[in-house]
Amino acid sequence: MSLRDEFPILQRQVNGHPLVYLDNAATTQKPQIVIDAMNDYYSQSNANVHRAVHTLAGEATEGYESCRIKLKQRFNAQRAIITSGTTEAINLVAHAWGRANLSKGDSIVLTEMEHHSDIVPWQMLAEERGVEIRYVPVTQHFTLDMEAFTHALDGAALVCVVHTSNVLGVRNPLESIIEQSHAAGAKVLIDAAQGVPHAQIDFTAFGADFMAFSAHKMCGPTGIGALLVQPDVFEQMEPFMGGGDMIETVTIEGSTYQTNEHKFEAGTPRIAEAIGWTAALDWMETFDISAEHDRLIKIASWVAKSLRDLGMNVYGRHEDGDAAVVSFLHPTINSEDMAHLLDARGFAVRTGHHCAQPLLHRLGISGTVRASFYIYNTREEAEAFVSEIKEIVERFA
Amino acid sequence: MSLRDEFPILQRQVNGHPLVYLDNAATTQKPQIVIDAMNDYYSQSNANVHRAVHTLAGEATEGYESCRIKLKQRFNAQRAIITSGTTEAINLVAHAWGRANLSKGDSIVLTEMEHHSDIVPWQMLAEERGVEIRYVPVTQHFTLDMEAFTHALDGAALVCVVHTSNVLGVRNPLESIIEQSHAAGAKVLIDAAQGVPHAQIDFTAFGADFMAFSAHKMCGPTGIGALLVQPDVFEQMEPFMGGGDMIETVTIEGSTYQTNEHKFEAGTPRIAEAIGWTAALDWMETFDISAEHDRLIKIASWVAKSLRDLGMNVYGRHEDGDAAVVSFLHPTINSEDMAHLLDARGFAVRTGHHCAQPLLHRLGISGTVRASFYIYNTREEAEAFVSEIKEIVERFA
Amino acid sequence: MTYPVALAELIEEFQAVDDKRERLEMLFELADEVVELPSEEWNDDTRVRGCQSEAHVRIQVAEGRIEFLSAADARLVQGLMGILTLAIDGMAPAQALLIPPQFAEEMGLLNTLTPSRSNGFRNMFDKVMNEIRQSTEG
Amino acid sequence: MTYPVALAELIEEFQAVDDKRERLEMLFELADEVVELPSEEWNDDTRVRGCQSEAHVRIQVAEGRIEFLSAADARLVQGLMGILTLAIDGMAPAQALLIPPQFAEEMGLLNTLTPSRSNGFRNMFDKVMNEIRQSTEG
Ligand SMILES: Cc1ncc(COP(=O)(O)O)c(C=O)c1O
Ligand SMILES: Cc1ncc(COP(=O)(O)O)c(C=O)c1O
Repeated sequence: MSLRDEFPILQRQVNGHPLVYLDNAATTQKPQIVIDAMNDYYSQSNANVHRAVHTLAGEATEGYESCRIKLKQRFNAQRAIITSGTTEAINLVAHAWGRANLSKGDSIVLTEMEHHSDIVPWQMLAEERGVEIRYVPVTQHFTLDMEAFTHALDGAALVCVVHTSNVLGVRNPLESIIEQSHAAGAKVLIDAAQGVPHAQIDFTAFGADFMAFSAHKMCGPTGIGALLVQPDVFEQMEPFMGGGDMIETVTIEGSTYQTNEHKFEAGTPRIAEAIGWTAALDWMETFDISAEHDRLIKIASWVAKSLRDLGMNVYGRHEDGDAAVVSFLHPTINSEDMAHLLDARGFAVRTGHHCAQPLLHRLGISGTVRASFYIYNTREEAEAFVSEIKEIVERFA
Repeated sequence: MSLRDEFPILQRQVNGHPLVYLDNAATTQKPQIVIDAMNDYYSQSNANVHRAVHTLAGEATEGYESCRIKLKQRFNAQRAIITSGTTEAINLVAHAWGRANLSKGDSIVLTEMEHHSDIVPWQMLAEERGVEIRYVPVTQHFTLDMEAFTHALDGAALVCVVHTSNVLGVRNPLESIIEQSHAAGAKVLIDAAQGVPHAQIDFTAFGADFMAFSAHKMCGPTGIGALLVQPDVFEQMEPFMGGGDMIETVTIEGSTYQTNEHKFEAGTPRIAEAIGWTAALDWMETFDISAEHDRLIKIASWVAKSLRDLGMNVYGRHEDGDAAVVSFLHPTINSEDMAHLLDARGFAVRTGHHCAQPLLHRLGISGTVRASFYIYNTREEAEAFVSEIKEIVERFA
Repeated sequence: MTYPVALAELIEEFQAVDDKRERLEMLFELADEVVELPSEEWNDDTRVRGCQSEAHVRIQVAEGRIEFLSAADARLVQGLMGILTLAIDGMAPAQALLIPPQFAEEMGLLNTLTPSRSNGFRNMFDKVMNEIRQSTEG
Repeated sequence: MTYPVALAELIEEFQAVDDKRERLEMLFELADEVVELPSEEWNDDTRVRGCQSEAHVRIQVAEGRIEFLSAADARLVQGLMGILTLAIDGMAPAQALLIPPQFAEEMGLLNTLTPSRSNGFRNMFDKVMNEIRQSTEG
C-alpha cells in the first residue's frame, strides 16, 4: 500500500477531477489510522478522564495522557501542555507567563513575518500592561533583518518568532536567534505551527523556552495542539483559565492549583483529539521526515521556478530547510479568480492574506495564491499543477 | 433498531460483564451517527475554514457554520460562540465581559452549588480586579437558600448559577433567579452543562444573558461547547484570545476585530467537532427529550429510595425537573472501594468531589459515589445496579 | 414570485451547465455587463463587506429607473455584478424589490462558489436592495 | 532482579486469577497485613500525593530492619499497603532498594486499577523507597 492510499480523502474527485490538495499549510489530511483511533475511542472507551475508578475512565485517561507522554518523547520536552491549538498555546503564554512576568517598561520582540496568532495576543498584552512591542523587519530577500533583530534585542524580555513562515516557507535562523536572545537575557517563544510538520525538533537541545504547534497541521485532528515549556519557565507560569481539574482544592475563600500540566488544562480535555493525535505522532514515525522534507522542498523549488518562468511574482526563496510553500501572484489575473479556476480542475490552493497582514503589507501586496505541499503530494501533482496554471495564464491573462 | 443499538459502546463488556454506564453527568456516550459524521468529514471534506475558495474549504466552512446555525435554532439564540466547552465558555465571559465591565466595588453572586468551572474563573477575576464574590448557601434540603440569594443580590453586577447541580441533580429555580437578578440590575450567567442534556431551553424566552454548555454531555464530541449571549450583552464584550480569523485587520500599529462571533473564536476552530455536534443536535430531535427526562427522573427517584432503604446516605431530592443523578455514601464502605467493586461487575459510576468541593464541604463530606442516568439507560439497568449494591453491602459492610 | 425575463433566461443557461470551469467562464463573460463605478467612488459607503477582495456598488434612481453601478477586483465578482445589472438595471424600484434572493442558488452559483463567496454575494444583494428601498422612501 | 519470596508468591497468586472482583477481594484481605500508622501521624509529611483518598506511610529502620507503617481510607489502598508490608517489612534496607517497581504490573494490579490509582500506587512506592534511601544515608 502506498502512503497516498492511507488517506481516504485523496481518493476523492472534486468538480469531476481527482483532488490535488495543495492547501497543507492551512491544514493537512488525516490517514485512516488516525480516523480509526478516534472512532475506536468513541465506540469502545469513551469516558471522562482523571479522578475516576471505572474501566472506561481508566482507558480514556491512559489514552489522553499517552498523548502527553508521546509529545514529551518525540520533542524531548519535560513539560507538554495540551491546548486547542497553536493560537491557544500562544495566548496561554501571554496570559500565564506574560501577565505574571511582564509590566510597563518591558519589551517584546516580534517579527513582521509572524502569523496573527503570534501578534494579536501580544498587542492585547501590550495595551493592557504598557509593554512595548518591537517588530523585526523582513528584507527584500524574504528573510528577517538580523541586524535589526540584534538591535531590537536590547533590554527585551521576550522574543516571539515564527519557526517557518506560512506565507514564504522561509525557515528563520532560530539557532542564532535563540542564542542571542538568551545571551541578552530574553526568553524565546517559537511559533512552530509550520516547523513541526516538516522536522523532528529536539526541544531541549533547541533551547527555546516555549514552543507552540497544532495537531491538524501534522496529520492529527482539529481542536488540539500543544505548548512545550522548559521546566524553569514552567514554574514562572500562573494559571490561565480556571475550572475542572486544574485545581488541588477549592474553597469559598480561594483555591490552590495543581503543579503539573493539568494546572493549565481547565475543564474536560480534548480526549478523542489527544488519542487521534497520538496515532498521528506514532504514524509519523513510519517514514523519514527529513527525507520527505528534502523531496518536498525540491518540488517546491521547481514549482517556484516554473511559475516565475510563466511570468508570476513568487514570494519566497525555497532553499534547503524551508517549507514547501509557494506563494505567488500573476500580474493581471486576480488571485481569487485563479483559485476558482484551479478548483474547477480539482486543485485546492489558498488565497488571501494567510493571517499575516503585516508581512503582506511589507511585501506591498494584499494577498497571494499559496500552494503548499505535504508528504502525500507527488512530483506528478506538481507538474499537473504547473500545466494547469500555464493553461489558465494562456487563456485568461 | 432500539435507541441502545445506535450506541456502539453499549454493546461492550467490561470485566466480563455487560457495560452499565452510569457516569453520564461526567460525559455521555455517542451514537454511531455522530461518530460517522466526523468520520465522513475527515474522509471526504477535511480542510481549514473561512477565507478560502476551494471546494473542500467550502464544505468544511459550511459544516462548521451549520453548527452555529443549529445552536441558534435549537436554543432560539441570536449569538452562539463556539468554545472548547463549558469551562472555556465561562472563562470567556470572565475575560471578555468581566474584565471589560467589572471593577473594584462591583460584586458577583455565586452559589455553593457551583462546579469549580463556575467558581475559579470568578475567584481569579476577583483577585485581579478587587471584585467581591458572594456565595449563596445550600440548605439541608439540597436547595439554594433563596432568602440569602435575595439578600446577596443587593447591588450585584452579575449572578452566576448552575442550571442543575452535577452532584445533587437539583434544578435551581432559574426563572425566579433571572427575574430577580434583572430587576436588581444584574446580568445572569447560567452554567447549563447539566441542564441542556435534559431539556430543550428557549434562551430568549428564558431571559438569561449568558448560557454555557458542553457538547460531550449531550451525545456530542469532546473538545467543543458553546456560549449563548444576548445581543446587547454581546456588544459589551471585548476580545479574549487573539489570532487567526478573529481580526478584521492587523497592522503593526494595532488591530481591529470582527463584529460577529468570530471575534471570540481565535485560531483554527474545532471543525470536525462542530460537525459531530451538529449531528448530535439533529439526532436529539428524533426523540422527545422531555418524555425521556420524565422517565429518567422516575428511575433516579426509585434508585435513591432503594439505596436509602439499603442504609445509604443519599444527597438530593429527585423531584420532577431534577436531573437523574444519584449521589450516595455508605456509612462504612469506602466510596472508592464501592466504585471498584461495581466496576468489577461492569457498572461505571464516579467517585470523588465531582469538581464541587464547596458544595461537599457544606454537606460535610469529601466525596460521594455518583450514578447518573441518560437516555439509553433502562429500568432493568437500574434494578441490576440496586441488586449489585445490595450484594456489595451484604458482603463488605 | 417570478424573475425578470433576462434573469430567468440566465438561470436556465447556468442550470444547463455541469462543469465548474464552464460556469466560471460564463460568469466571467457577464462581467462585461457591468456599468463601471468610477474608482473615485470606491469608498466605505460603496464597499460590500464580507468579500475576499474589493467590491463596490452604488444605486441611483433617475426618472423612476434604477441605475446600478459596480466594480470589483475579481472577475468572478464582476460576473456576479453583471448578473445583477442584467436583472435590475433600468427597472422600476418597486419591481426590483420583488426579486427573490435565491436566484444565485437556482443558478447553481452558490454551489460553484464557497460559503464566504456566497456570503459576499448575499451581502452585495442585500446592500443593493437596501439602497433601492431607501431611494423609494427618500 | 528477583523478588523477595513473599512477593514472588503473591505475584503468582494474583496472576492465576482472571476475575476483577476476585482480585479485589484478595487485595482487600491483604489489608490485614498492614502495620497501622497511628492517626496522630496522618500529616503532610506522611501523606502520599496523587491518591483519590487519604493515604499515609512512614518508614523507620531499627537494628538494620525496615519497619513499614501505613494507613488509608480505602480498603483497596490498604491492600496495596499490605503487599508492600509483606514485601519489605523486616527486610534490610539495601535489599529492599533492589525491589523493582514493576511488581504491581506483574500482579495484574495496574490493569485492575485505573491510571489515577496506579499513579497513587507508584507515588506510594516511590515515597517509601525514598525514605528507605534516606534512612541508609542518614
Ligand atoms: C455543572 C457543570 N458545570 C461545568 C462543567 C464543566 O464542563 P466541561 O468540563 O465540559 O468544561 C461540568 C462538567 O463536569 C458540570 O457538570
Ligand atoms: C505560522 C502559524 N502560526 C500559527 C498558526 C495558527 O494555528 P492554529 O490556527 O492551529 O491555532 C498557523 C496556522 O494557520 C500558522 O501557520
